[in-house]
Amino acid sequence: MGCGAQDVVAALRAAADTVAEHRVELTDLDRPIGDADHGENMNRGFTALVASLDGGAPETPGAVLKLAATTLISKVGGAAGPLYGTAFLRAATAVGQASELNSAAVVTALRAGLDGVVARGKAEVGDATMVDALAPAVEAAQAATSDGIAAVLAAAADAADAGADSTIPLVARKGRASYLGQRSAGHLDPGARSTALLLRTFAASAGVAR
Amino acid sequence: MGCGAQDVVAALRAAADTVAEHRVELTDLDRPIGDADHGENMNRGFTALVASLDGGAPETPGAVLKLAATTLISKVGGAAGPLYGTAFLRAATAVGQASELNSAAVVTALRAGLDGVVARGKAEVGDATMVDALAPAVEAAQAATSDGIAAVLAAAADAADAGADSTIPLVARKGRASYLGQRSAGHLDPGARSTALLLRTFAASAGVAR
Amino acid sequence: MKKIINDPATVVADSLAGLAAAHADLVRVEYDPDIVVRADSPARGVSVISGGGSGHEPLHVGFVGPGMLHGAVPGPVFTSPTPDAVQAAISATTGDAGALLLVKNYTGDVLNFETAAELASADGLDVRNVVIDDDVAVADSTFTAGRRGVGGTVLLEKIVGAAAERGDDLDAVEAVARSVVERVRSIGVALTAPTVPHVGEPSFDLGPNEIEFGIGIHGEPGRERLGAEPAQALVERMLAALTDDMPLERGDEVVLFTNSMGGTPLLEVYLAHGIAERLLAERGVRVVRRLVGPYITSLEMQGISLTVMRTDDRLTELWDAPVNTPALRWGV
Amino acid sequence: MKKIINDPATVVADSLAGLAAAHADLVRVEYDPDIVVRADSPARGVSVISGGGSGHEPLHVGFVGPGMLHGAVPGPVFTSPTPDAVQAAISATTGDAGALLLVKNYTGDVLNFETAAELASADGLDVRNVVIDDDVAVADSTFTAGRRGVGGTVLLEKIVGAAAERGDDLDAVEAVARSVVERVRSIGVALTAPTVPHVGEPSFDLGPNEIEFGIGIHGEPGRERLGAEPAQALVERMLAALTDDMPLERGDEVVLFTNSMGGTPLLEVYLAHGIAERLLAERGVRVVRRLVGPYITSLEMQGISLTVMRTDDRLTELWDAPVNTPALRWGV
Ligand SMILES: Nc1ncnc2c1ncn2[C@@H]1O[C@H](COP(=O)(O)OP(=O)(O)O)[C@@H](O)[C@H]1O
Ligand SMILES: Nc1ncnc2c1ncn2[C@@H]1O[C@H](COP(=O)(O)OP(=O)(O)O)[C@@H](O)[C@H]1O
Ligand SMILES: [Mg+2]
Ligand SMILES: [Mg+2]
Ligand SMILES: [Mg+2]
Ligand SMILES: [Mg+2]
Repeated sequence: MGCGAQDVVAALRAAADTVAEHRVELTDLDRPIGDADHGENMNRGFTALVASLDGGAPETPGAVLKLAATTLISKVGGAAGPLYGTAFLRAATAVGQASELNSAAVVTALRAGLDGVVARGKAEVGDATMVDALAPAVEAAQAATSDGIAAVLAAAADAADAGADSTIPLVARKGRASYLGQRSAGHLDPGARSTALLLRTFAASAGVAR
Repeated sequence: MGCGAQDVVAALRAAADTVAEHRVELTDLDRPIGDADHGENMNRGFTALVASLDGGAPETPGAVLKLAATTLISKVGGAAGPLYGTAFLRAATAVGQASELNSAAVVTALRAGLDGVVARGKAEVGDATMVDALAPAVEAAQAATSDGIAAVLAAAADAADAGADSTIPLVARKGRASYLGQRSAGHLDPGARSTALLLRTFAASAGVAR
Repeated sequence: MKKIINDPATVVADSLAGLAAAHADLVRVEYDPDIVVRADSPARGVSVISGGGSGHEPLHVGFVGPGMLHGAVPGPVFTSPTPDAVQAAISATTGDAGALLLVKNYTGDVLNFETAAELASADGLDVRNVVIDDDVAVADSTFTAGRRGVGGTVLLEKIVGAAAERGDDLDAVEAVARSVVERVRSIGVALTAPTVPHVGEPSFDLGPNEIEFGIGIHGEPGRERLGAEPAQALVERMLAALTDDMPLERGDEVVLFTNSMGGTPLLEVYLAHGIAERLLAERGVRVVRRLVGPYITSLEMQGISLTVMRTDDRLTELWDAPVNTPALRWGV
Repeated sequence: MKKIINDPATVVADSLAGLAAAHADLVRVEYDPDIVVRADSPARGVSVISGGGSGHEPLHVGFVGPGMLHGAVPGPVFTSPTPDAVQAAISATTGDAGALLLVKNYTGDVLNFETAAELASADGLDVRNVVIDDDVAVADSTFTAGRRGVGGTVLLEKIVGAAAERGDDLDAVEAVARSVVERVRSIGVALTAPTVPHVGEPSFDLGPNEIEFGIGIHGEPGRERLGAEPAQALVERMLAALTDDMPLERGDEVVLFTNSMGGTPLLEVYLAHGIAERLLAERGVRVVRRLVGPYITSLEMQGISLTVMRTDDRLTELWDAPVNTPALRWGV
C-alpha cells in the first residue's frame, strides 16, 4: 500500500502529460489576468523533468521529488517556477530518505509543499493564487489520512478543484493578476488551476497503481 | 467672350472645391498603386491657393496662373507639386501680360502646361501618368479652338476623362506606381484623374461664366 | 502571427547570436543558460547584473558594456530567467567586490533572482538585490504584488553602472541604486497588444478606439481602459499620474525619459516628449537631461511610457558618465 | 486609427518640437517651412543636406549633428518637402564651400530638390544633388521611375557627413557620395502596413499569412507577395536579391546594416542580423562594420531591410569617424 520511487516517477510522468494536454488552457487562463505564459512555463519545466527522468530516476521518493524541484526551479521560470520548485523541495526534505511513503508521509509532503509556497510567495488563502487550491487540498488530505494514499490524493484533488473555482470571484492580491485590481475578479487563477490538475493527476496515478 | 483674371480666379476657386470634394477619392486611387496621399497633397495646395487668392488676386490671367504655380510648387509636395506647378508656370509664361485670353490663348496655355509636365517628369503617353489625361486634352482643345473657350475646355475635359480611363489597363512606367510592375495594371492613375477633374471644373466654370 | 523568427522555442538564443555578431567588441554571449556579459569582464569592482524576460529589447542585453551592466540574464520572452542562468551571470562577472542584482518587481523575477542570490551567497560571494518598482499605475500596498519595475530600470542601470565603473564599493553602489529607486516614477500607455512568439496571439484585446492606461511592459492590464484621446490630453493624464505620486516643485531638476513601447513610430514618441517638456516647463520643473526612444519595449506593442527621476548633481554626474553599450552610448 | 498625435495636420511640427527640446545641444528647428539644422551651423566647409517625407524617423532629422548632416528637410508624412523648405535649409547652412543635397530616388523628392538646387544656384551658391537608388527590389530601367532610395541612405549620410567634416571640398564630397551610391544595395520586406496619420487607414492590405517582399519605405508595393516563411529562408532570399544585383566575392569587405522598418521587435531584428552575418561568413565575405536597429523606418510598419555596402579602408575610415547626432553617436 506504500508509494515507492517508481510510483512518484509514474505520477510525475503522468503530470507531464496532463500539463502538455492543458498547455493551451493554462496559457489562455493567464491571458486576461496575466502574461499568457503559464501553460508554456509549466510545459517547459515538465518536459525537462521527463527528460531528466528518462536519463535515470533516483532511487527514493525523496530524491525523485528533489530532482523534480531542481528541474522545475531551473526550467519553469516565471513566478510558478520558484513556487512549484520550492514546494517539491520542501516535500522532498519532509519525506527524507524513506524508500516508501505511507499516506501520513504523503500528507506531510503536501503540507511541507504548501508551507514552502507560502514562505516564498507570501500569499494567503483568498489572494487568488495557487495557494487557494493547495491549502484546502492539504486540509482535505489530512482528514483522509487514514483512508490510504489514493483516498488522500483524491480528497486533495477534489478540494483543490473547489479551491481553484473559488478564485473566480476573487480580486487577486499576489502575482501579475493583482495589477488588475477589481478587473481580476471573474477569472480562474491559472496557478490554482494547474495545482488542481497536478493533484488530480497524482490521485489518478495513485488509483491506478494501487 | 474672352477670359479675364476674375474668370481664372473663379475657375481656380472652383477647382479647389472640386479637389476638396474628391480628396478621399484621389487618395484612395493612390492607395493600391502609390502612397495614398495624392488627395491630401492636392488639397493642401489648393487650400493654400484659395488663401492666397483671398489675400488679393493679381490683375492679369497670367499673373493669377503664376500665383497658382508658385503656391502649388511650394505647398503640394510629392511628384504632383512640381509637375502641376511647372504646368501652371509654363501656362503663365505662355499667356504673357494679356488682360484677356481668347480661346487660342487658352489652347496655347494648355499646351505649354503639357510641355512643362513632360519636360520635368519625362513621361510619355502610355506611361500611366497625368500625361495620359493632359496630352489628349491638349489635342482635343486644339481641334476645338474655333468654338470658343467653353467648348475648348469641354473638349479638353472629355478627352482627359477618356485619357484618364485609358490608364486603367496600363502598366505604369513613371512615378511610384511604376514600382509595382505588372501589378500596376488595372488601376486608374490618381494624377490622371486629378487632371481630368481640374479640366472638367475649368470647363464648367467657363460654361457658367459665359 | 507573422514574425521574423525560425521557431518560438529558439527565438531568444537566435536573437542573441545576432547581438553577439553585431557587438563582439562590447559583449560576449553564452548559451544554455543564456547570458550576456561584457567582452572585457570579469568586473574589477562591483559587478552590476540585471535581467528578466526577453522581449523588452534593448533592455537588458543591449545595456551590457563599459559604464553600464556587466551581465544581463535574458529569460524566455516575458518570462523570468531561472536561478541557474542568473548564477551563471554572477560567476562569469563577479569577483571579491561582489555583485548587485537589479531586479524589476515582478513576482517571478524577484523569486528567481532571490533564489540565485541565496545560492551565490552560499558560495561565499557578496551578492545583493535591489528591486525597482517605479510604475505608479499599480497601487503599492500589501494587497498587491506591488509596483512593477518599468522605465525607471533604464535610468537605474545607467546610473548604477556608472557608480560601479567609478569604483564605488558594494555598499555605495547599493546606496546609489536605492536612491534612484526612491526618486524615479513611470507610467505607460498601450495602443495595441504585443504578440508573444510561443503564444501566437495578441496578449490582450483592445478595441479600435481604446487605449490601456497604466500598461505594464508585458501587456499586463493597466489602471483603466480609456477612449483614445489627443496626445496633449494623454500626456497631461500621464504626467498627472506621475506627480500625484511624486509631487514636483518649481525648481526641481529631473531627468525625463520618453520611451517607445516598441511599435510606436518615433515621430509620435518625440511628439509626446515635446508635450511633456512643455508641461514640465510650465510648472517650473527643470528638465536637465532627457532620453527619448525605444529602450524598454514590449515586443511590437504600440504605446509609450514616461519616466521622471528627480535628480541632483551627484546623480546627474553619474548619468553623464561615459557609457558604451550596444543601445546607449555617449562620452566615448 | 489610434496614434499619439494631436492633429494629422500638425504632426510633423509637433514632433519636431519634441526633437528640439530633447536635443537642443545638437540641433535647432525652424518652422514653416520646417527645417532642422545643426546647433553649431552654418557649416565651415561643405554643407550636407538631406530630406524627404517624414515618417522615416530617425532619418533624416535624427542624423543632424557634427559628423553627419548639416541640415534636414522633413516634408509632410511620406510626402516630399517643397522647394522653399529645401531652400531654407540651404540658406541656413551653406557658405562659399557649397552644399551637397542627398536625395532619395523618388519622383517627388528628385523634382522638389532639383527645383530647390536650381533656385539656390541662381542665387550664386554651388549646390549639387546626388541621388541614391539602392533598392534592388525595383528593376532599374527607363521603363520605371528607377530604383528607390532606402537603407543605403543612412550609410550615405554618415559617410558623406564625415567627408565634409574632414574638410573635403565639394568635388571630393560629391565623389565620396557617388562612390557610396555605387557600392550600396538594399532590400526590404514588410509584415504589416503603416498608417499615414492624415489618411487614417493602413496603406495596403496584407493577409494574415502574407509578406510583401521588396517593400519600399512608404509602403509602396514590392516585388512580390509571399507566404510568411521562417527567418532563415527569408534572410537567404533577401541576401540572394542583393548579391544577384551586386555579386560579392570571397574576401570582399562589407558594412552590413540590418534595419527595422519601425514596428518590428528588436529581438527579431537582431535575429535576422545574426542569420545574415552567418550567411555572409559562409561565403567568405568579411563583415567589417555593422549597424542594427530602427534607422530608416516606415512609421509603425513591421518588417526589416538589409543593406550591404562594399567598403574599403577609405570608406571604413569615414564610417568610423566621430558622429554626434540624436540617433547615431560614436567616437565622441
Ligand atoms: N506570490 C504568489 N504566491 C503564490 N502563488 C503565486 C504568487 N504569485 C503568482 N502566483 C501563482 O503563479 C501563477 C502564474 O504563474 P506563471 O504565469 O507561470 O508566472 P508569471 O506570472 O511570472 O508569468 C499565478 O496564477 C498564481 O497562481
Ligand atoms: N514622371 C512623371 N511624369 C508625369 N506624371 C507623374 C510622374 N510621376 C508621377 N506622376 C503623377 O503624379 C501622381 C502622383 O502624385 P502624388 O501622389 O501627389 O505624388 P507622390 O507620388 O510623390 O506621392 C501620379 O498619379 C502621376 O499621375
Ligand atoms: Mg504568466
Ligand atoms: Mg502619392
Ligand atoms: Mg511570465
Ligand atoms: Mg507622396
